[in-house]
Amino acid sequence: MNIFLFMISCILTNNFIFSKFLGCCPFLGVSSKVETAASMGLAVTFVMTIASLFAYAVNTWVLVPLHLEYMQTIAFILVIASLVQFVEMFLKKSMPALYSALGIYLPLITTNCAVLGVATLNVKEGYNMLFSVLNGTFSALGFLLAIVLMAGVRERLESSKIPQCMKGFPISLVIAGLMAVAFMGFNGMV
Amino acid sequence: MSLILSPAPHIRTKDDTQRLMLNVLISLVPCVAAGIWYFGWRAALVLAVSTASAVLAEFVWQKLAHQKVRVYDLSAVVTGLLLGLVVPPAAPWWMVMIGAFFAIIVVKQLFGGIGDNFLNPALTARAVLLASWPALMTAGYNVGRLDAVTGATPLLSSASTMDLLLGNVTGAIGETCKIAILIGFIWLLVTGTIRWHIPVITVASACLLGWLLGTDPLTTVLSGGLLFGAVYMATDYVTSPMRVPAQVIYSVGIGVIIVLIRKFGSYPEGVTYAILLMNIAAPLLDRVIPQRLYGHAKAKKEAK
Amino acid sequence: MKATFRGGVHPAHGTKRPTQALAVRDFVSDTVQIVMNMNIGAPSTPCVKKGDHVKVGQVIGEPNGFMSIPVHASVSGEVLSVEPIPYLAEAPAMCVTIHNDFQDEWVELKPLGSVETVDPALIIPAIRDAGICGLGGASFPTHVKLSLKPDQKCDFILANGAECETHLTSDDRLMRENPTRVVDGLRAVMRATGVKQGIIGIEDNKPEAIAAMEKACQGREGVRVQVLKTKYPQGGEKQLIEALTGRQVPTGGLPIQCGVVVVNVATCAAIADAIIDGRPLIDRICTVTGCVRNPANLRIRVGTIVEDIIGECGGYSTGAGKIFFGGAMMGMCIPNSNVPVSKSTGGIVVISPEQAVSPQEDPCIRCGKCVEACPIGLLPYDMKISADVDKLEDCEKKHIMDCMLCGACTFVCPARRWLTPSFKVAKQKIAAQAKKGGSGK
Amino acid sequence: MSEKRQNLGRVIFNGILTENPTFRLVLGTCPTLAVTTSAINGLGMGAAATFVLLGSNVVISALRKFIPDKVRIPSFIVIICMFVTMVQLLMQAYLPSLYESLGIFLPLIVVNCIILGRAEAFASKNPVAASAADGLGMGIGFTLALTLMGCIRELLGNGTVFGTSLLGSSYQPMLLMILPAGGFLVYGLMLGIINALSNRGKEDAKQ
Repeated sequence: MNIFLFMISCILTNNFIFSKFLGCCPFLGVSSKVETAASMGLAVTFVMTIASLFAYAVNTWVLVPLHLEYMQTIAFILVIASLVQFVEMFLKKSMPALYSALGIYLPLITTNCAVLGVATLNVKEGYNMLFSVLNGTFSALGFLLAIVLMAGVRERLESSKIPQCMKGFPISLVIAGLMAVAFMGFNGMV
Repeated sequence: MSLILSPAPHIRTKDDTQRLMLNVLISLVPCVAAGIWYFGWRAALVLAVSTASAVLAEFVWQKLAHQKVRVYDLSAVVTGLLLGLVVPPAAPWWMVMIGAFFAIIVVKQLFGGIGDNFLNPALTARAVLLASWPALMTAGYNVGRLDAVTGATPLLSSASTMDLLLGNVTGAIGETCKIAILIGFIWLLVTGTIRWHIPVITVASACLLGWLLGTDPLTTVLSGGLLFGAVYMATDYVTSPMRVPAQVIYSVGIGVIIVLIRKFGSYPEGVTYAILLMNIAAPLLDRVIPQRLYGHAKAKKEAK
Repeated sequence: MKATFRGGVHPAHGTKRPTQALAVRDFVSDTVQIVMNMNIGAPSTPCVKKGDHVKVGQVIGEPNGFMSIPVHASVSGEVLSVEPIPYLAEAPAMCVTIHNDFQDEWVELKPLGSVETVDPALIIPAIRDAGICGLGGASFPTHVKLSLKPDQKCDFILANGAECETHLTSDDRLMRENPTRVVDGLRAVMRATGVKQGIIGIEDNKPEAIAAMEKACQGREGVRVQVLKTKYPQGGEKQLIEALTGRQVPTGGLPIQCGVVVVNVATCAAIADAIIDGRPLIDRICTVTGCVRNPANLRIRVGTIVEDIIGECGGYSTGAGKIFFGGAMMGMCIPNSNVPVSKSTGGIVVISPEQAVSPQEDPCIRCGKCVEACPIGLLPYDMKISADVDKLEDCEKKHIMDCMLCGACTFVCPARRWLTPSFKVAKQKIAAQAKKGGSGK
Repeated sequence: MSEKRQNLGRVIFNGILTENPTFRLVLGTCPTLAVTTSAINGLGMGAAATFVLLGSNVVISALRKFIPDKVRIPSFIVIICMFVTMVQLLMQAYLPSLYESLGIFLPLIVVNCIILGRAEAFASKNPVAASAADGLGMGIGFTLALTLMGCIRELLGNGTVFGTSLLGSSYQPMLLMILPAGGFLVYGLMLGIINALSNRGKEDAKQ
């Protein structure tokens, strides 16, 4: 498969939020301000990229040779949890500026289904190492795009006269639904 | 003698919301006429159903929500008519009705009513109908006096340039007759209802990219709903960016996405999605592009 | 080429003004009420008492400090009272009421001679003693504006003859009937400040005024007329500077910070009167229009009561719902017709009861017309969102303090939103907060 | 004893209605949106989650005094993961078609916030019986919500419920409903309706 098309499809056509429903919790929860949404998106991108790499490594060189595929979920979640922990410590020491921007989002990412989802998907689709990492990075960029757009819309709607019963989650879900309608335009592009 | 005390300014422009909407309605007259001329009573029925449903939905919602009924501002009429003009002439009445209700209630009123929706209601409704009943939305064009080549989609027909210009082709009710759209565009410009930036840049960027990818610019302009979308949908006040620089990026974005969808996507026509996608990006564009304020340029330089 | 600025609007009434063709005539009433706080800055202190006989031009209010100007009697006669009356400002103002004896007996005037030969050092004191403040509406003491600090460099004096407000024609008539005085005043200011270039900016809807002023400029050193596009608020200080010099006043600053001083043409004429004739500022041209039977341009004495002026113009034609001083874009409503005019009242506009009803506010439709109209480049719709919920910090972030309350956004708003008034309130609150914070420290 | 039973009943009821994880707490949105394209998928997902909830709540509650506070969360995840793996293997063996259609959302139960949330908020502080009741209540609440959404989406989008045609052959299915966008919209609108109804209830109670 053409790498470029693959990347585009990860961002647009097979957007994690709008067509795969992965990472909906932070998408709905951390999207009220553009700045925080962008930070969250970047943190997810960071973690998803390395998580894809490590999950691939663990799967290919540990689980498969030992015929422990059924331990996949538990292995991946441990990999992700320790990775997040490690990344947090690393950032705190060597890049305090980045840490202060992304820091508070990192613990949340452990339980972000997008991260575990991408690792599981990579195995399921049988991607090689390059495509696993690309899938991680570009799916996360798709998430970043979605959450930033969402935050832009929500900021705009801050002052609007939304009916009381729709405020908060309900209207966010409707926004997401309408955005998903628009994203359907990319169907079949890749 | 007691006088009214009110803050300045003491005069207002004549163009209020209702009048602007009326301008849009007037500008749609040629499109409506051409649609009915080509597609016959079916088209008239579709337009009537969609307009009436939109107005009804707005009225009922505002009554139920104990809000001031603002049907008189004509925005629901515009939404309903625009929706009618972007569905095929043979669309079943119930589908048009669902579309109009969706446009008014889900896309507009749930977000707070006029001015608060972030997507163009008519276009969103069209996209929803297209996703829900793809067969009904892409077939059934061949009604009325049309003697053009019949095709499953408006883009695939191999009509002559003249036919494309006059609207003697298959397509949605209001999108086919380009002359009528241009007349409406001129009316909108003359009355100051819209400015030229968005339609012109949208069409130009679509033509340019299309040409680079090997499509004749004339074909790009005249096929599908590009002109109609650029003039009536992309220029929607509520969902387009507020400032000209942001509008330029917005329009280029629409043009580019249209061509990409037409070229590479699975839909024959990308105008709807392109505009919706840029609607979504509009608030960000407005935010990201820095303001050019009087008296601030110099202050910045001095600060450096 | 016609100079202009970015943004702005075209209030329809601005293009045709019924009083444009009417020559100025004098009007003197039998009583005047002269308030002591006509200028920005400190009010003056009355120096006459009840029963005194005053002559025209006699000082009746002494200035209080640098930011203050004297007030002169505008008619001769007996002082009826010296007491505070409610005026436009919230606090009552001291007011001297004079009964006119119609003798028109003047105090002895001290002319300084031609503006080209007078000692430049004498000009600014003369302007102050003549009680001159900005006649365009802001009523800033003119001598303060012209007293440049040694480190301030000024390249241009701009005479503001744009008169972009609706309804008003007083500056137009002045330039047509008395162009030489305007040029004299401008020259006096240029000599006092040592500036070599003076530009008179006039909108292109006043061709007669342009012709008259161009003629008057011939053979005068360093002065010229520049035609401006007719657009509101072309007469705003910042917009005039942008149009005529291409410079911009830095945010929060004064015109002098970009090397420019702006003086209204009516102020110029008053300065010329003060130098050449030694005559203090006791009258001004005022356009009376709207729902009055005979609209007119009147030369009225400072302190004339509005009701008397409207009587002079044949009374109300359709009854009065609203009366404001100035044009329709920035004019200030008066509570009743017993209010006296001040030095800066360039127009009195009467609005019929039907038209006086304020429109209802509709929801914003995000048409962007306010953004297009704003001459500063602000986002009025966005500022309104924050102003409505009293988020003053957000207002400041959205640069509300740069707003000059010109009303252009409110004029064009199709949803009839009260943009400018809410900005005014927010600005006042922010200023009050800043003051509080400042004194707290 | 009866009082205790009543309490357990209340805990279960609490999970099903008052604190319904899907409609009141809005947790676990990803599977809610992803698998509710049909009623059977919703039911299957709900059942799987209920099993995991019940199991993990019981085990965590039983071990709550032995798990050091510092490694609390990782231990919870490992326990949850154990049950998820069990469900996966069981479903793969006995319900292969459901296993296929739930796809990656089955392993993703691990990171479903409902389960970890209940472990942290309830099971780690309460005795085994109550924790089991909580897990069951929450699980049933989740299952009901998912099945309800699945029914609505399947009915509108396909004209069927649990595969049975309900609207007749003349019904033109609204495909959008079983597309991702339809999931968001149905969920959002249902939340809105439920909020409106409960707000009205509250207002009535006040009066």
